[in-house]
Amino acid sequence: MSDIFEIAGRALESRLILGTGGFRNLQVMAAAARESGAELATVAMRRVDPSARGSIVEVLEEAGLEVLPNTAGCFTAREAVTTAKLARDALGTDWVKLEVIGDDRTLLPDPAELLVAAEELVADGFTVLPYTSDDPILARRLEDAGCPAVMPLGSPIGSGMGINNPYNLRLIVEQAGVPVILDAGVGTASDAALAMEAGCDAVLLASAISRAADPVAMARAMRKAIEAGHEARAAGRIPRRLYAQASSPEEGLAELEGGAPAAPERARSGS
Amino acid sequence: MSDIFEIAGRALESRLILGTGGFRNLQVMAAAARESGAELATVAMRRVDPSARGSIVEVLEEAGLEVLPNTAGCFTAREAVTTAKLARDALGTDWVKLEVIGDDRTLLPDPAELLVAAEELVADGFTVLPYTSDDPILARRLEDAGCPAVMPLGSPIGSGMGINNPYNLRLIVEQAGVPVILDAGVGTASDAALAMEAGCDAVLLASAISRAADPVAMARAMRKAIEAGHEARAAGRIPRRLYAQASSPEEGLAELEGGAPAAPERARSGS
Amino acid sequence: MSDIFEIAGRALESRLILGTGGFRNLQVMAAAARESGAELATVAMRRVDPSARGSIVEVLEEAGLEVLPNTAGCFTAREAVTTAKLARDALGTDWVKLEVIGDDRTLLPDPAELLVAAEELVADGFTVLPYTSDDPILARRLEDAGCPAVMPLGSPIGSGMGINNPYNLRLIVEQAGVPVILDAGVGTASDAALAMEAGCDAVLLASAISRAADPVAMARAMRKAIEAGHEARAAGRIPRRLYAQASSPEEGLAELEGGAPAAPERARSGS
Amino acid sequence: MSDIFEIAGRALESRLILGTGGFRNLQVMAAAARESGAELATVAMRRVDPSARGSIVEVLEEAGLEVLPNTAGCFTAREAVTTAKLARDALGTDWVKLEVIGDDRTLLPDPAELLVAAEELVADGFTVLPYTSDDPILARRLEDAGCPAVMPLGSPIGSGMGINNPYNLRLIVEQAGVPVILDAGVGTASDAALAMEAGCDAVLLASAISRAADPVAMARAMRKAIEAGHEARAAGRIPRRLYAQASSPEEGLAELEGGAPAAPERARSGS
Amino acid sequence: MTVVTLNGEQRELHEPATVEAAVLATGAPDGRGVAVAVDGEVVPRGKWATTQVREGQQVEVLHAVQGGA
Amino acid sequence: MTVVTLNGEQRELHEPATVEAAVLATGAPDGRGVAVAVDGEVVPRGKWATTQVREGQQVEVLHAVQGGA
Amino acid sequence: MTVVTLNGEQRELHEPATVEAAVLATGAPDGRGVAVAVDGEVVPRGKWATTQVREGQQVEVLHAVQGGA
Amino acid sequence: MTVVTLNGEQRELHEPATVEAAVLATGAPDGRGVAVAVDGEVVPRGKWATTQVREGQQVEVLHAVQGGA
Repeated sequence: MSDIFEIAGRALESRLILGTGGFRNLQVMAAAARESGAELATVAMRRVDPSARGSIVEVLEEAGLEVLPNTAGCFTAREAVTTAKLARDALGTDWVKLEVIGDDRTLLPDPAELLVAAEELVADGFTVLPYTSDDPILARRLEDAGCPAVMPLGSPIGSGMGINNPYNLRLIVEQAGVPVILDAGVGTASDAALAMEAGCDAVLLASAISRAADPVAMARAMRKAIEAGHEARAAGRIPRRLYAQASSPEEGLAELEGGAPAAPERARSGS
Repeated sequence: MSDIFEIAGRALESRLILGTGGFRNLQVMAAAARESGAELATVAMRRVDPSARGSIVEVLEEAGLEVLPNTAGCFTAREAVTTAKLARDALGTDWVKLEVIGDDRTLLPDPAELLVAAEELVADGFTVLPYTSDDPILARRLEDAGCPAVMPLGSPIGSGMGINNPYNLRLIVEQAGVPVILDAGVGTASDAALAMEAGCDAVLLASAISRAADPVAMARAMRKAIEAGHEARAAGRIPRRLYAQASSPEEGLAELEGGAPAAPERARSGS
Repeated sequence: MSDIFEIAGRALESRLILGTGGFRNLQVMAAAARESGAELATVAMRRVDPSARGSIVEVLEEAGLEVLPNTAGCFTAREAVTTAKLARDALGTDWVKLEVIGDDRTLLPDPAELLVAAEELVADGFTVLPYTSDDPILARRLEDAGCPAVMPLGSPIGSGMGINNPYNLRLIVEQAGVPVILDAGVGTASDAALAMEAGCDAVLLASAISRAADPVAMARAMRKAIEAGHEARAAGRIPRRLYAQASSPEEGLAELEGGAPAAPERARSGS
Repeated sequence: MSDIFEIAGRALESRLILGTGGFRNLQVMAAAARESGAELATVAMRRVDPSARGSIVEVLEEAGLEVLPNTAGCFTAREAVTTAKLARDALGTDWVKLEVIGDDRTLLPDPAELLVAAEELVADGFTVLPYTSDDPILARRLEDAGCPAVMPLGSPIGSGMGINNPYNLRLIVEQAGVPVILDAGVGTASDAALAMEAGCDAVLLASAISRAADPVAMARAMRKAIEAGHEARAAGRIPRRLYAQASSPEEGLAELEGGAPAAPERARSGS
Repeated sequence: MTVVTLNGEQRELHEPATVEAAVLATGAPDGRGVAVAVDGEVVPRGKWATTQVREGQQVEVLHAVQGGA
Repeated sequence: MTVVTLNGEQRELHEPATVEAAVLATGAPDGRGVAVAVDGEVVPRGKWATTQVREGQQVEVLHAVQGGA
Repeated sequence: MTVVTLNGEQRELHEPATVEAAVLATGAPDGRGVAVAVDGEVVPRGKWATTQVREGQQVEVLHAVQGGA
Repeated sequence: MTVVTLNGEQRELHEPATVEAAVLATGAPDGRGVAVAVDGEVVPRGKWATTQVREGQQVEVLHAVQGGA
C-alpha cells in the first residue's frame, strides 16, 4: 500500500472507483459521483436504445469522472474480448474492467475463461483490470498475464456481505506487485474501511452506494470510510492483545479504602 | 441513534470522546486531540507529583476540550465513589466516567460493584457515565439507576480486539433510552465505524489513538471512521442477500458469440 | 478440563446435561434422554395441574436420569430462592440450577439478582449451579460465593446462535476453579464440540435437542459431538498457522517435466 | 447429502478419508487409521529409497484401508498427469486424488492447471478426485469435466484454520451433483463437524490427525465429530433466532413474591 | 369456610382449612412430588396437617414439570 | 433490400446495406459513443461506410449505459 | 509535630497540622486542580484551613493526570 | 556402459541398459509397487525388460510413500 495510487502509470487521487449500476437515474448518479470524489466510473455496453434519454458518458464527464468500460454480462472469454473491443471503438479508451461471469445466480467469475480473456486483451494492447475471485493463485496468474491491477471480490456482486474471506484478501495483498482493488460485496462503510486496512489500494463500489436508501449520503460515508481505513493502516494500529493493557498509570494510585476490605484484594489478585 | 448527540441535555458536536491514557506526552496528546475533533477528554485522579511538568487540564482546555474525570484504577464501589467526589472537588465538575474494575488482568468491570457505585453517585447528584460490560441487562439496570448514558465495552481495555459480541451491542442499542457510547476494545478505524453502524451514539478512544505508531494520523482516521459509520447508518445500507444481484441491465445484452458454444449455455443454466 | 467430571464431589460419566423444555411429550423426552447418555435432567416447578398425564420425575428415573430442579421463570432473587426451597421440599434434593432472568425477550440473567440469590441459597446449604452471562467477572463472583460450578451462556436460551463470545468463554475457563458448563445457545453439534474444545467440562442442552426435527437423532449427534470436542482438546490439536505446512515429503520428488517450462518455476518461486 | 456415500458408484461406510502425511511412523499411522474408521488413505509417489523400512501399502492394507494415490508436490498439469499414470502402473488403481499446486507457501491449487489435468485424466479413464479451492465456479467446471467428486479446501493444507469461507462451501454443496469432500484446513473436531453440517459428504484429514499431540486419540475424536455433524444435519437443527425462546412453560407460573416489588415488573416489561 | 387464592384461583376450603386440605383441593393425587408456599413462604411437608391457611392467603401448590434449560 | 438481425430484431436495410445504414436504422442520433459488431466481429468506425452487411447477418450496435460493478 | 501518611509516605507536619499544611507539603504549587481525602473521606477545599489532621491519619492529595479510557 | 540420471543421480548401467536394469540399480527389492518414467514418459511394467535407456536420459523410479493430504 503506497500512498501514491497508480494504475498502469496513471496516478489517481481518489481510492474510490464508482460502479454505475443500480442508480435510480443519471441525476442521482451524478450527485453521488460528485460526493464520492471518484475519478473513474464503470459503464456497461448495451444495445442502442433510441428511447433512452441522456448520455451517461456526458453526465459523468460533466461530473468530472472518466469512463471505464466493463464487460458486465459476458459469460465467455470470447464475448468479453469482443465487448472490450467494442468499448474501445465506442469510447476511445483501451482500459477495460474485465468481467467473465461463471454463473448467473452468484455472478462469480469464471477463472479459466477470465485468464484466457485477460491474456488475449493484454496481447491486444488493452489495460486490463480483471474482476476476479479471492483466489490468491488466480490473482497472481492475472498479474503474470500482464494485468496492471487485480480486482478481487469480497463477496458476490450486490450481496452486501462484505469480505467473506479476509485471509485470502490478505494473501493477495501480500503477494501482489500491482494495485489490489476490492470489487464487489461491500455493504456498508466498515466493509470499505476493512478492505483498506487489509492493504487494498482502492475499493470499487456500485450497489452499496447506488441502492442505498440515500445514495448521496452513502457516497459521502464511503469516501470517508475509505480514507479512514487507508490512513489507519498508515498510522500503524495497535496490536491485538489477549488481555487488557491499562491505559491509566499504575503508580500514584490513592489509598481510599480507609482500611481495605477483602473485596478489592480478591479482585486484584486476579485469576 | 438520533442526529443530535446529547448527554444529560448537553449537546455534543463530536461523536468521538478521547481517553488520555497512553500518550507519550502532553504535546502529542494535544495534537491528537485537535485532530480528533473531540470535545471531551477523560482524565484520571492520581497523587500529586511535584516533579510532573505541565497541567493536563490546562493543555486540554487550550486544545478546546473539556475534562471528564474517570475513576480508573478503582476496584470497589467505595473507592470509585470517593474518587468521583475528589474529582468533583478538584475539577469543579459533577460529571464522571465511572469505572469499577473487577480484575486487573482483563480490567473488565465488576457488575455488582458498578451498579452500587452508580446508584450512590446518582443519588449524590453526579452525572454518571458508566463503563460497563456488554451485558444488556446490566446496561438497562444502569439506565434504570439514572445514568444518562451507558458505555459498554467492545473488548478489554487496550486489547484492540474490536467488538467481540456485536449481538449484545445490538441488544443494548435496541433497548437503550439513553445514548450508547462504545468504550474500550477498538483497535482500528473499521472497529469504530462498525460501532456506529450498530447504532452507537459515540465511541470513546484511548489506546487505539494514543498507542498507534502515529497517534495524530490515527486520530484523523478515527474521526473519519466514526463519521463514516454514523452517516452510513443514516444513509440506509443495502440488505445482506445470499446471492448476487446484478448491477448491470439484463436487457439490451448483445449477442456476440456468432453461434453460442456450449460453455455459456452451461454457465447460464446456473445450478 | 480434567478427565474426571465432578460437581460438588459427585462424579458424572456424561458431559451432557439435558434440559427438558420443548419436547413434544414425555415419551420423546425419554427416548432422547436415553440416546443422549445424560445422567442429569433439569425440571421446572409449576402449579399442580390435575389434568396432566404422567409424572416427569418417574419418567426420567425410569430412563436412568436424576432430576435437577431449576428456577426457570423467576425474575427476582426472592422468587428464585423460594422456588429452590419448594423444589427441595418437593423433590428431596438440595441441588438447584439457579436462573434469575432479567428480561423476558432475551431471557438473559440479571447479574445482581443472580449473585444475591446464589449467596442466599449457598448459605442455606444448597448446591447452586447458576445460569450466568458470559461475563468472566460475574462468573468469578459466583464461584467466590460458593457455587460448585458455573453455567455461562453461549447465546440466549433457544436462540441456536451458538457461542457469541468465545473470548469470554475462554477467560471463564482459564480462571475457573470449578467446572464450567455451557448453558444455552447451542444450535447444533459443532457448537457443542466447540464449547468442549474451549475447555468447558460439560454442556447443557434443551431446545437444541427437544426442538430439533428429530430429537432422538439429535441427542445421539450431540452426545458424539461433546465426546469429540472433549477428546480433541485432550488429544492436542495442531496450532493455527498462517501458511500451509506441506504434509508430503519435499525430498524424493521426481523430475517429470522432461524440461521444466516457465510455469512451475514461477509457481515455485512463490510470492 | 444423502445417507449412502458413494464415489463413482463405490459405496463407502466411513465419511473420513485419511491423508498419510505427517505421521511419526507407520505404526502410529496404522493405529490412527484403525481408530479413524477410514476405508481410504492417500499416499504420495516419491523416488524409491532402498533405506526405507516397511511398505506403506502393506501397512495400510493390513489395517483394512485401501490406497488412494495423490499427486502431491506437482506444480503443473503435466507433472500431475504423469504422476497419476505412474501411480496407476505402480499401484494398479485408476483412482487418483489430483493436486496441482500453484504456490509452495500456501499450497493452494492452481485453477487453470488443475482443470486441464482433470480433463486429461478423465479422458484417459481415471477416476479423478480433485483438490480444489473453495471457488464454486471452479468446482462446477471440475464436475462438468467428469470428476465424480470435488474436494474443496477449508483453508491451506496443514494450516488448521478450519473453514475460512463457509459461504462458498455452502454454494458448492448446493450446486454439486457429486459428493463434496472437505479437504485441507481442518484443525480440530468442531471444524470437521461444521463441514458435515454444511452438507459435505465426507472430510479428508491428514495433519489434523497426524500432527496432533496424540494422533490416535484425535483420530477417534474426528470420527465422532464427523458422525455428529452428519447426524446433526440429518436430525434438522433448530433455526437461529434473534431472541430467546423460552423452553419452560409460561403457564402455571407461581406467584411467589407475596406482593410483587417494582423490580420484577420492570424486568418483565422487557425493553 | 375459608376463601383463599389457590394456584391463582379463588377457592373455598372447608374447615379445618389446613395446607393439607389445600393440597388435596388442587387434585394432586397424593402429596408426592409436591411442595407448598403460603404468601411466598414455604410450608414444609411435615407441617401441612397442622398449618391453618387464613382467609385471603395466597397458596401455591407446585410440582415438577418439563421446562427450562 | 437486405434482411439482417439488427440488435436482435429482423430489419430490412435499403441498398446500399452498409454498416453505416444499420447504425442509422437503430435510431442512434449520430455515431458518437457507438460501436458495431457483425457476426461477433467488430467493424471499426472508419469502415462503416464501406462495409456491406449481407443477408441474415447479425448486427449489434452498442453504446455505454449505466451498469456493472 | 504530627506524623501522617501523606500520599503513601510518612511525613511530619508542623503545627498547626491542617489539611492545608498537608497540601503544601506535597509540593503542589497552589491548591488549584487538587483534592484531598483523609482516611478515605473527602475534605472539601473550603475546609482545608480549618481541618486538623491527626497523628497516623492517611492523607491523600490528588490531581488530574493522563489516564484511563 | 550407459550413463543416465537415475532418480536424480548420475549412474552407470551395464549393457543391456534396460529399464529393468535401472529399476534393480535403485535397490528396489523387486518391482512390486514401483513405476518408472523415462524423460517424463511412463514406461509400463510390461515393457521394462525390452526398453533400452539411452545415454543421458532421465530415469525416475517411484513408489508410494506417506504423504499428502
